[in-house]
Amino acid sequence: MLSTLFAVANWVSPAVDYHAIAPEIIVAVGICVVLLADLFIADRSKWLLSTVAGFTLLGAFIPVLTLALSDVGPRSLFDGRYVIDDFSIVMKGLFLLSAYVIVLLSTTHIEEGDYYQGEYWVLMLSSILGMLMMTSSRDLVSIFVALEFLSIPAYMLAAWRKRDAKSNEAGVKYFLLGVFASAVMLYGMSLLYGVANSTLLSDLAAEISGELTAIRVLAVVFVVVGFAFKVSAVPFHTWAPDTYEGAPTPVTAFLSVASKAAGFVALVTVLYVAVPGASDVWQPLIWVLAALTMTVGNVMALRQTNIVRMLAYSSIAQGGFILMPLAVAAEGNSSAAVLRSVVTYLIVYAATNLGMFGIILAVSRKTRSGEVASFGGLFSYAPGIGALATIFLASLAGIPPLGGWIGKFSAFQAVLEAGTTWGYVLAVIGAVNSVIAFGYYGNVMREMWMRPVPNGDTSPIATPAPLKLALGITGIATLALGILPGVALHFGDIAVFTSAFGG
Amino acid sequence: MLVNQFLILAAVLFCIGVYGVIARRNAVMVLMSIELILNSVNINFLAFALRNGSIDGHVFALYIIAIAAAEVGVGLALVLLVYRNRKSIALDELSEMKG
Amino acid sequence: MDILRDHNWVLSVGTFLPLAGVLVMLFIPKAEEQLQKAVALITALATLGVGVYTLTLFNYDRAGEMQFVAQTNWISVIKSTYYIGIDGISLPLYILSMVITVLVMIYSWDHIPSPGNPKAFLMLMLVLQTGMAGTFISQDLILFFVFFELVLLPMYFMIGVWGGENRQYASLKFFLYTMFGSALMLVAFLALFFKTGAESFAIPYLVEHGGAIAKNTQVWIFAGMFIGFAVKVPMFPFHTWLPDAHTQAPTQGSVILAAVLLKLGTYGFIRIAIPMLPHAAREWAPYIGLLAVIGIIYGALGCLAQTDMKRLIAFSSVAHMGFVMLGISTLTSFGMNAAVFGMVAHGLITGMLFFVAGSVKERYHTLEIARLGGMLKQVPHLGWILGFCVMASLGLPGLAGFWGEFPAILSAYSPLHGLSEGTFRVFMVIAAMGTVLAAAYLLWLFQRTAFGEPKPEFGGPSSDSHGQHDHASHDDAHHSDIHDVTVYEWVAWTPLLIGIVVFGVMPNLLFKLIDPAVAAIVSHIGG
Amino acid sequence: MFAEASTVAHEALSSGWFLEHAFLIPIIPAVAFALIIFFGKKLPMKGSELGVLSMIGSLVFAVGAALQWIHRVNGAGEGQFIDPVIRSWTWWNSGGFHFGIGQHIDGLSLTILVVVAFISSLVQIYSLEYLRGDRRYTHFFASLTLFSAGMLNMVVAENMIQLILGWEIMGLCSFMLIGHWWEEGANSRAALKAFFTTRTGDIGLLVGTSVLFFSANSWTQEHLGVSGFSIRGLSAWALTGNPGHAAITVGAVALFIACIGKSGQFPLHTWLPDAMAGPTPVSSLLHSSTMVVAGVFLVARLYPVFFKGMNILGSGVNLITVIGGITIVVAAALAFVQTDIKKVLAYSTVSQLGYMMMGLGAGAWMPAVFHIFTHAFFKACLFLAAGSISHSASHHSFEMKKDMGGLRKFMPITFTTWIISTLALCGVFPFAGFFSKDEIIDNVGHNGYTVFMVVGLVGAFMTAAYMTRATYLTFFGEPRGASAGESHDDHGDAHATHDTHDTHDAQAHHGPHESNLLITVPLMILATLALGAGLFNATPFGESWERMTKWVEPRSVVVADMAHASVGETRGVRTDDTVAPPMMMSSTPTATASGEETPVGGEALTTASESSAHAESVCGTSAPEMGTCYAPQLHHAPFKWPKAAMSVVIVLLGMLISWLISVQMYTKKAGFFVGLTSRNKLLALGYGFLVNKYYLDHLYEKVIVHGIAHPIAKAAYWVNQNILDGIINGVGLVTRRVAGWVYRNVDQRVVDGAVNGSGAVARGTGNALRPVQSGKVSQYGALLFAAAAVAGLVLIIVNT
Repeated sequence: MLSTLFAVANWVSPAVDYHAIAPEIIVAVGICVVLLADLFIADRSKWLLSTVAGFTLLGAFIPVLTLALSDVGPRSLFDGRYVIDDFSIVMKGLFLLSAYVIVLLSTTHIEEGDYYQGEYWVLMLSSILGMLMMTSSRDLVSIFVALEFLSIPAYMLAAWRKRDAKSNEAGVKYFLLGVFASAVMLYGMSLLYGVANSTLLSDLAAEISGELTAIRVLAVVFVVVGFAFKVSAVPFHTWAPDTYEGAPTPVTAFLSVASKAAGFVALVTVLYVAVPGASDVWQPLIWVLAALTMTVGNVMALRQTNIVRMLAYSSIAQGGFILMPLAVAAEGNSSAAVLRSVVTYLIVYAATNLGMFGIILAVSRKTRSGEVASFGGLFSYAPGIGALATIFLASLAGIPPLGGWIGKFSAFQAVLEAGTTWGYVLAVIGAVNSVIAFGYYGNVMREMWMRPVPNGDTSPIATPAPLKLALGITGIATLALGILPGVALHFGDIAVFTSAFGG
Repeated sequence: MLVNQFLILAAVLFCIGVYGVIARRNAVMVLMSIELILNSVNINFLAFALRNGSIDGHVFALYIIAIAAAEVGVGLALVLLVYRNRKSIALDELSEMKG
Repeated sequence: MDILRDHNWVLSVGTFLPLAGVLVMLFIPKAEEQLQKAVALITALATLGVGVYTLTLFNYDRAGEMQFVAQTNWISVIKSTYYIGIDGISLPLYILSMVITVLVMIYSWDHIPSPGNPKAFLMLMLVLQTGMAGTFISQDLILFFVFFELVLLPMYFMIGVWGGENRQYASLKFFLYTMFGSALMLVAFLALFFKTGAESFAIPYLVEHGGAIAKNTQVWIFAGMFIGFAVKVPMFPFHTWLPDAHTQAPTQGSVILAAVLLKLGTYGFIRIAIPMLPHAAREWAPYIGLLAVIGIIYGALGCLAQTDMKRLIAFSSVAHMGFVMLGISTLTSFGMNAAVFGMVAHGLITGMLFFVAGSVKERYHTLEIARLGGMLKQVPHLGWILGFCVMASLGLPGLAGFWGEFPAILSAYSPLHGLSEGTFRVFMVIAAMGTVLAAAYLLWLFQRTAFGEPKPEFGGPSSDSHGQHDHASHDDAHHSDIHDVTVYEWVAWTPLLIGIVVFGVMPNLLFKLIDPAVAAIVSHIGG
Repeated sequence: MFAEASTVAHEALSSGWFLEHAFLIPIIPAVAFALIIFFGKKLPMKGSELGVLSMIGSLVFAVGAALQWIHRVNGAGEGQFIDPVIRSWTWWNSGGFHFGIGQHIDGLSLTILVVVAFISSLVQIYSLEYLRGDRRYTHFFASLTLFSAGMLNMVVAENMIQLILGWEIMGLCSFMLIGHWWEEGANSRAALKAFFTTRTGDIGLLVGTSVLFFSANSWTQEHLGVSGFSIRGLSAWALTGNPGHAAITVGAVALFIACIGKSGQFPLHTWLPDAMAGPTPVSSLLHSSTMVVAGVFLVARLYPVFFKGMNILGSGVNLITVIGGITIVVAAALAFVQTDIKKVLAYSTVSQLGYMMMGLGAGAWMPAVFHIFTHAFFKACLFLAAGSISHSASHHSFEMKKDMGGLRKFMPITFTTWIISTLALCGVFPFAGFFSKDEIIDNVGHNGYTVFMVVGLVGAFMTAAYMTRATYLTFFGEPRGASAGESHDDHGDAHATHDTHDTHDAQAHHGPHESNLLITVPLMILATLALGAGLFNATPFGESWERMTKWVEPRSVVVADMAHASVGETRGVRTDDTVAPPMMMSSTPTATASGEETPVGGEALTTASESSAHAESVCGTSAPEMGTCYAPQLHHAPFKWPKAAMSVVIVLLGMLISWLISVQMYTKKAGFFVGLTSRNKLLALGYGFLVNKYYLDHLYEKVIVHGIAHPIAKAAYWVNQNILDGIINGVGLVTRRVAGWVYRNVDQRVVDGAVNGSGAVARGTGNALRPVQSGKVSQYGALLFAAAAVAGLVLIIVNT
């Protein structure tokens, strides 16, 4: 006890590299600005807030660039508990950009919906901040804090349309299950701490290896489960469809892209840095999760009539593809390839999925319906949007030369690089799933191209400027990533951080 | 030292909590069950911290307490929201979306 | 290699020129239909021009080697490069794809299927052209895969939007089938990549090093590729997408499908699967041969059971590709020559047959064999063209079909040393029987559609005493538009007809091109 | 000056230009075909003139070549091997195999070339009138010309591929020509049947060619520098290359199957009568003298292969003789009960082809070939005569019983030609048929195939009988039906629909009459040949008359091989030069010697070089140690008058009996006895030995007619129509049925079902998983924790 006091007594404040945490700071400032501004500006000029939010994110992107360009190696703060390496930089960039797109998607939606605006942007920004922190956290505590930081605002966003029963339901389900999952995860973390006597991931790595006692196994499993929930891996996916369907569409986009990505970031960090030694535990676990996730997600998606719900399942299935290579992360020297494929897939997936949500927003503005059938004859009266939608869907289905295929490709490549039998089996399962997937993507295409317009209403679709911009960005990104896959793969490549796999 | 007893206590609490989450139909009760789990976690941390003589466990526990408070806040708000709209907080009725 | 590298821009230009046309068309309003058609046609013609220029530049004495080789970085991270080249096998198919596209464009001038919208239709066709051409020239597995897949979507929409009654089912089936195959194919590619030391995706490199892989592994990798290509060919039992796709697709779609797309599969076998995995090829050859002959007989039986002209032609593709696969399965350069020749011949002939079927449909509004008849009397030119194609298709000597069929049968007599001769000789006899069945169903088709008197419903004599010379009077909107071959059709068809005759009379035009290239490939199998 | 002329002629003959350019013979009509197709309709005579001219052109070339060949043969020493004029150009190369195209000209090919070109020319001229005003006049001539091109190409073919080319083109043209009046479903069906049946035989052609090619190629490449397709190569290989027994047997049988199909041998003969649906000129060209001969030609062409493969002369019986023999009798029997004159001729053709086959099978090569030669003339003549009748008298009907009779008064020329050809066909001395058919029978017997000799004689008897019957029905008695001027829309004859109908109604009404010159002139020419062609190889008159034998039959001697290196050049293969006559190792007349005492091969080999007697016997019995054989050793039966006389008597007997029967059966009305004499000179002459009329009458009436001839023939016909034909049609039907079944059940249900099924499965799984997504938070939570717990437990158990 005394020792503790001593430790507390001669505490010296750490030296903080402000350049390193500049993005977080900027976003934090942005939050305060929006919060205050919301109090003072009049309702008719609330649109400023979205602009502010947008610029905050872009502003935060600047230090990310400078960090990327600075040739200082990995910056480690708070004796290694908070690290800014290439991995975190790339992910930060991804989060900020996708967040910006989401802001563009949200703008009109929020302005037209008669709900508070300021809070929306505040919540969103703080969730983003949580994600930024997540990318750099290398300590159980900070991971936990970041996780909650990005989750709690998300709970509220999900329930955003507070007079809409569906929205409530979405929020409550997400909240209860989320908290439950994180509680389970915490229990696992506590066991980890008990075993390793430290919350620093790198310390854990030292302890969690060699012979695995029941405690250790349980700890690892519970922690993995916690993140598996975040990435909505089957069977921890149950919340996703309901929440996605109930939540406002932009929020769904946010959840399905950003917060899922955050979950993967955390998962990867823990697996690579903290418990690489326990690969015997988590590799089989993730193998099963991946297989289940792909298959269940696809077959469930096949029979959806609500397009948002269908996309929810589709994003579950996509999550399965991202998980797939992790199942062999520790085999041979495949770890680098695996991480690369995860990052690549996240990048491509973000671009494509956001684009698809943009399409849904645009179409639903006209049809006021979330049914797949409402896309009938889209191509005939809105060829532009129809073509874009086709591109996004095809990319999701992983058809060259669109972004999606390079994601799938690198995933297959990584899982096969291990060269294990299980790897091959998983690859074949993935291959079959990629076919099933087209079943429902193709179904939407069919609606757009080959079916008549539902109620003969062929009035053109009015797409507001921000939405146009968002669609443009995502569309170009999807195409570019597909035709020049080098780009995405390149980011994936530099994102490989020095993990504990003997490297 | 009595670490094991603490751990066992924590495990018991954890199980009770889990049972509550699964068995209870009342949103508030579920929230409280989750609190139970979180507290079991706290106990774990503290017990380990004492055994290992490091402060990380204490710190972690403090964080958990704080965040748990926030969670409960949000949670109750949501429950209130639901109650407003449908005059009931029975979770079973919250199954409009399924399949 | 320098000789083989200069002018290497022609291939890239020839491949991507259509996309340029697509860009242009993007900015032409939908209403300007004639302009759209003109631009599309000009693009196609320009592309063909480049193709012809390639022909002139091609060094025929070194047809066995890759020419116009170009290699630049593409996806350095996964060691895949933009690596293209063309040799005696690719060249004919590469040109064929261009020719077919042009002809189809011409045909489309006054045959835009409902629901119209030539802009989208022609743009898809141009994209398709890029995909097809690219597949034949790519020398890098990933590049190959990309082009291979690139053709899927346009064809999917072509069938699904401009197709027949049951188009949606057909298009989806086509897509899922092919996708299933290519997914497994991709896995196989990657496995191959790693088994060869994860050095490069370049086809020559893999051909170089693929042989070193352990036999069992090869067999498994080959299985993946086999499914991928066999679906495309299509081989029994992966063929069921073909009849539906063909029957439902618009004429242009069927023509392209039959003339070029099916060749992607067989081409894949010859260029990729077999040379890269020689041991596996030897293991698989008997089974491929078996499936091939089953396909021959089975396709023929399928034809005999058809009541729909177009569907019959579609099934005949199964039989013909069976001959091609039989030739390939012998693993001898003789057999593969036959196979490649068969690909081209089948492209010309079946493509032509689908053209005719399309025009019949357009005139009679039906393809029910039972309802047709007396075409020779009513539309003599069309009828005789049909007869000509039928004769060519049943492998009449002196026409292109024969040189794909007979040598394939011949080659089956003595397969690659090490393969069971007995088995293959049985195949040979079965295949020979297949030719008779082919004669049966094709002549049966011809006799019932072209011979006899036109049916009353189409203004046959029995509908009124004086025959057809005055059916303006009692017009039931049926045979008012039953006219003989139009100018556009003549323009679009003549090249094919000429090709069928020329290659039939002078097969060496192709063989001397194919032979060295095939020899180069077979040398890897040790044949 | 006469001397000069002769020298000029001599120059021309010795130059050999025609021989080296024989490949032009098929090319001329081929080109003509293209021209007719593209410009025919615009020409004054609708393109027919092109056809006729091209055929005459080919004829000129063929005759020129023949003369030069004869000159060359006469110039050559006795028994010297005369190299065929072989030229070959590369057609295509594949997989290291060389495929040539070119010409292989020797006595055989020249014989057939002349015949084909000659008959084709006449038939085309004939058609000018016969099809005047036909709707598809131009098409008709186009197809006819292409057909001739195909046949000629097959005859000059240097290798099997080229031969198949011609073979198939003929098949196609027969399809087009038989189905010429395709408005009638019956005709197009007949066309389909013809093409399809022959095509079925072609399986054998493809398989056989492949087998022989791969067995022979290496040997031929090594020794002769030609591919295994080359006819010359195959012949040499068969006799010299010690071919594997299995290979050559399979190859020969397979090829023979093709011949069965093409030459309408039993049991694939049923298509031939149906093929009479085509216009008569077509029947006369394709189905009497040229196309159906293709099968026989193939056997004669590749004789060494069959000789070895079928073990000809080696045993008392072999496949070819058997098939040939059966065909003779069966077909003849069938001819008895036909009422359609063309069908009678069709069956008689089949039966005659049977003779040729039997002859070849029994080692009577020369007589068989000679029979091809003579048969072509008189059979073509008969068909054309029949055509002339239907054209000018019976108003497009071929029904002898219904629409003919007593025509000899109206159409004397037709009648005379018909009679001459009939006598020739029956083989009455001194008509052409006698010299060939009798030779066949004679040699068959001489080569030890006694049974088949009897068969031949029976055949001769039957032939005589049915031809007499046909003659009687057609030309004697009173005009009936159409030829009596009755109007008849009842009979569904093919012509009824085509346009010539109108042009001939007039004539139909002012009764039967002689056809005009375009028809009768060819008839007369052919009749003359039917009378005189036999003299080309009139064995009875001694050696000096056996010209054909000298010119046509290849000398079976061992030809020395050059050094392998120089083989290519000396054989003229791969170069455009003709062949230099190779040096001789032995010069022996292939004179008659009994086949029994052929010395053992080994002996022969050792002494091949100096001893001619041995060398002669080498070819065919066993392979010579060095040098090459191109033709097997054959023997000729010495001609003996008694034998000949016997066969003639048999023939006459047949005629006589048949005559009486006919009279009995078909003209009972008038008193038989009186009627006979008054009605017919011939019989009046033969009255002498008809005294005991009632006895004969009784015999024929009761015993032969009702007792034997008719029942048998009827039965045979019934079997033919219902069993054989039934099978052939049945096969087609069954195939269709099977196809339908396979398609409906296997393809649509199983294969396709599996595919669609998998989709259903996927959806089903979705539904099955549905309860999981119950929407109830607590259940979600339960699932979540359960999964975690299970995972934990399992992994703990596994890892600790």
